[in-house]
Amino acid sequence: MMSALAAVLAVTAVALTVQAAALVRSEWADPFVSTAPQRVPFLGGNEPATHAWSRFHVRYYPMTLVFVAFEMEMMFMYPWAVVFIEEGATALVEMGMFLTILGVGVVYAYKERVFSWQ
Amino acid sequence: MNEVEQLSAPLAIVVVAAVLVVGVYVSSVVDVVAFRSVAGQRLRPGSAALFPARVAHRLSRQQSVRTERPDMILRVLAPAALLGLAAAAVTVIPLSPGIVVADVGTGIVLFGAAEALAIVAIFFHGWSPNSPFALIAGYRFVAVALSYELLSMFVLIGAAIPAESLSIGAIVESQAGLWNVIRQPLGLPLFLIVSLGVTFSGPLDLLDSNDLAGGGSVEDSGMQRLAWQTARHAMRIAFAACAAAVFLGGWHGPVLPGGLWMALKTFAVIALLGFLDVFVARISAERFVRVAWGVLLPLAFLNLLIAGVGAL
Amino acid sequence: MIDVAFVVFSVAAVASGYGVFRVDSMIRATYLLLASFLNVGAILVLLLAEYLGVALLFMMTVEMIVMGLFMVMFMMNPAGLNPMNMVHQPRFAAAAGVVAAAGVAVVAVFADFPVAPVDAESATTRELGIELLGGSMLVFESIGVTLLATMVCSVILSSATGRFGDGYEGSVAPALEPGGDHRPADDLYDPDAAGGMDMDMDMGDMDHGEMDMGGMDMGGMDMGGMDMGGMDHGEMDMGGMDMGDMDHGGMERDS
Amino acid sequence: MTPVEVFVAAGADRWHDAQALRAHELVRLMPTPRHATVLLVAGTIPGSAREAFDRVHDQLPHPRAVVTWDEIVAGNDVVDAVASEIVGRADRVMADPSTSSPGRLADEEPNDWRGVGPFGQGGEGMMGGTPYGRAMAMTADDRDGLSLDRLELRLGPFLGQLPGGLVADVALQGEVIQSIEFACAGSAPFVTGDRAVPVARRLLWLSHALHVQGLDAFAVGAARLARRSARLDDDPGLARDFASLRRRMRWTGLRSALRSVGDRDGLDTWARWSAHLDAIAASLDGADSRPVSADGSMPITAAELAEMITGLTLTDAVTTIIGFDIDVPAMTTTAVET
Repeated sequence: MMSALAAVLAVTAVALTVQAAALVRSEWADPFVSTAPQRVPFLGGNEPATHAWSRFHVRYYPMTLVFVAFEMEMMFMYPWAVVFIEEGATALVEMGMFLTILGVGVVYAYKERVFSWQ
Repeated sequence: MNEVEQLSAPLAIVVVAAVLVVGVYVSSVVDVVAFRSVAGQRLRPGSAALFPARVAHRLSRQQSVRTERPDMILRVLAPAALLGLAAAAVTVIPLSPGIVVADVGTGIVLFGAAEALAIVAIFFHGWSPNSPFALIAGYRFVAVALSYELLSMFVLIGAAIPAESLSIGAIVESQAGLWNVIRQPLGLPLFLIVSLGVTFSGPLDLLDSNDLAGGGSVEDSGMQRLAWQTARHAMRIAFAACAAAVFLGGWHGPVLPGGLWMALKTFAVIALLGFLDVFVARISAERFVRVAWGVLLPLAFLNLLIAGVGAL
Repeated sequence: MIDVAFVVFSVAAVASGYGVFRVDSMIRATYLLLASFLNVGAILVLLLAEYLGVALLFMMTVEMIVMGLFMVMFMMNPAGLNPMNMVHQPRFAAAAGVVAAAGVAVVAVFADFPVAPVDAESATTRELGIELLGGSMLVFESIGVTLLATMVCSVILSSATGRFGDGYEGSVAPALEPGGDHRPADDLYDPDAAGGMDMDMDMGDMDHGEMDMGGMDMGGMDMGGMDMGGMDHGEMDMGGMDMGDMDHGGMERDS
Repeated sequence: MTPVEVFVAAGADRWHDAQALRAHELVRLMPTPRHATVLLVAGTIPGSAREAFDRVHDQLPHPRAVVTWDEIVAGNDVVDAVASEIVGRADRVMADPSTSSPGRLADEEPNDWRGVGPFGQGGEGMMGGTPYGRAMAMTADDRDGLSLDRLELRLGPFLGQLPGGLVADVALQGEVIQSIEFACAGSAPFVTGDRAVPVARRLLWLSHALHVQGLDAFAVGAARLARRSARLDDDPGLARDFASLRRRMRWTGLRSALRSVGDRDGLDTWARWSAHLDAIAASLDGADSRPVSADGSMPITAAELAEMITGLTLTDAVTTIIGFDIDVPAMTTTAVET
């Protein structure tokens, strides 16, 4: 198990490093320098008055809260899936109950129009 | 179950690099072929085959424009991390009988973690240039991503039920008799929707989309753009390979050797994703979120029920 | 080999945790915290808790994505374009940190832990599943109810409009003063606020800083639910929540 | 050969014509100048848009070249002539990057910030000053009770997703448009009630609109039909090929993407698209013997359109604007040499 995970880590690190190195090298070796007008974010020709980074109004934030609560439950499902056949109907009923309870939450959120924000 | 021998780290790197280099190239060619055939343009095999190389050559000589006060660390990290995560996702997928780069016992959890971290990388891509269109696209993508994330977990868990294991190798073994695409018919379509979301293409092309002048990529030129496209195609490879392994029986198949079956099935999924990308119009993020929670999530529940009842 | 990995991951976890308070950008701070968690997850894997470790990567990633959205939404100067100090009450915080770390270290070194070595080949995920469906069934199901309550509460608290229209209609909170409006002062429409003077602006933003704490608590609650798996991250959560104070810290430095 | 990536900076008078380039195999119109090698200038660039034009020019990455549509002397087919000029110019500049078109605007920061303020980044306090040359956005109230930052942007006139020459002052909170004002008199008509539009222009509108909805491959098909309809008056296959394009469009999910976006008087964007498509089909079938036909889409003024899209997300606003084939009123008449 350890050697497998070590291989995952090694592969990830190498891919990440190679790509990052290519980008950094191109930044350094770039014969052209970006001028001030060139650096202006593209808006069709005009300049923005302010930086784009701002207190961005995330319209869907209630959805993210429901998501976090729902996603928590997924962590129980992985071990559940592994023992499902072993435990048989017990597993089906228990998870059914669990998901029904959470399903109520999603239905409630849907009814409260958490998933639309326009 | 077959005894799988763990590849050493250097060999693992070589194998994954080979898979990704070939895969990214093939996936880019598929894009060209899909575009030209749908657009009704002439399709010369030689020209299509050289297309990605020519584009790469041109972009590598183009200036990488810097925006005003970008977050340079995240700007470099975004494509790098996306490629790294695609590579990580590829490692847990069995490529042929007895050959999996890293036979991790919790394969689908690791795959899911890579998918979740990919959301971070993609968000960085929208955030880092400090540009309004890119910022909006990045935030919009997160709304979509959080919605498809649940679907992907559900369908992969459904596939783990008959295998009694979280390892993708075991999931492939469990399909010796019947593939999951038949046992759990809702799984593959839902997973394809997730794949379109992760590669922000087709109906879920909400990141680098034309309605925001290129969205997250609006400020990318030269190497930046090349690196981002490479990482995007690598993600497509990872998801296509996962779909092939988890739903299409992986290396199971008659006559041909297992590795070839796996490659063919992966290619089929790549081609399908490529054509969907060209052929399907973008829908708005809000609409997808509503559909994902209101329709697709119940379908994922149903898929789990089918998988569970079928396994009993 | 494992010892070396342990040291590397621990140092990386602590270093990125420290970085959270040293960077100016909320996004960098959020994802440095995530980096810290990823390293903790790797340490869990080294402890042969493979599923818990990998699941921690997964969970913390999505939590931090959501936290990042809120951080940028409610913090002044979210990208740290003007440098600021993220630390509130630095001396007290440093002292508290040292004491807490020393306490944990003392426990780690002197406590008499039960010795129960895990076999690397044992199927911990399977055992977890059996436990979940057997002995801990009641706990498991009540977590479902808790999560439902979390969902309903978060919808009630965060959704401004719903089926029944504006959230302020219908249920009217008591006024802060007799005869006053039930809404908090900064929710009343104030035409001067938009283009007002800097002073007004800062006051408004401070209020939001406090609101933000509310949002953070939410996150904390959720993490609490998750922590069933590994209580030891409680402190990290606190670290995340402390950032709610950084507006004030920044202002101190400005003045 | 890979297609040359082109960004079009078009005045309102040539913007539709320039869309015809989508039909050409060796040219690809890109949504942003950062992706382009060649900047194509088409039509009249008014004096008020000169600075914007210069900035878009500078935003192209090196090596870059400029091609001016109106300078090209063409025989029968101006689109082919423009395309071959683009390919030639791109080849030359790629072969010798030192001939890349130099910057047109002075290399000056928008605000002096270096060394200003306690940390030398130009800012003061938490939110004040101009850190790195720009101010920070400030808060404003919003309909849901939060007061978060408001981004005020002037979009256009050379934006890939909007008609050429259209300038809009937009205030955004999140991705939602809080207010929008088009930079022309509010009563200026974007679509007049009884206008007559040649079928080629309608097809060019369709090509651009498909591009915005993420259907670039279909946009190529529409642009090719537009070129054919402009070339020959009686091309018998044209009506059939358009019907086939329309049939294939039915499978793209466009209907569900456009339905109930931009509702007005019971008509949504999909209804407006359908009216356009019906009008094209009628002209091509010859059922409508006039060379041009009435619009099917309703008349609308700038102020009405602005009111319609206030409160929509930016995406839906763009979709709504594109749903009308609008005539952008000229901002000023002074032409500027490019």
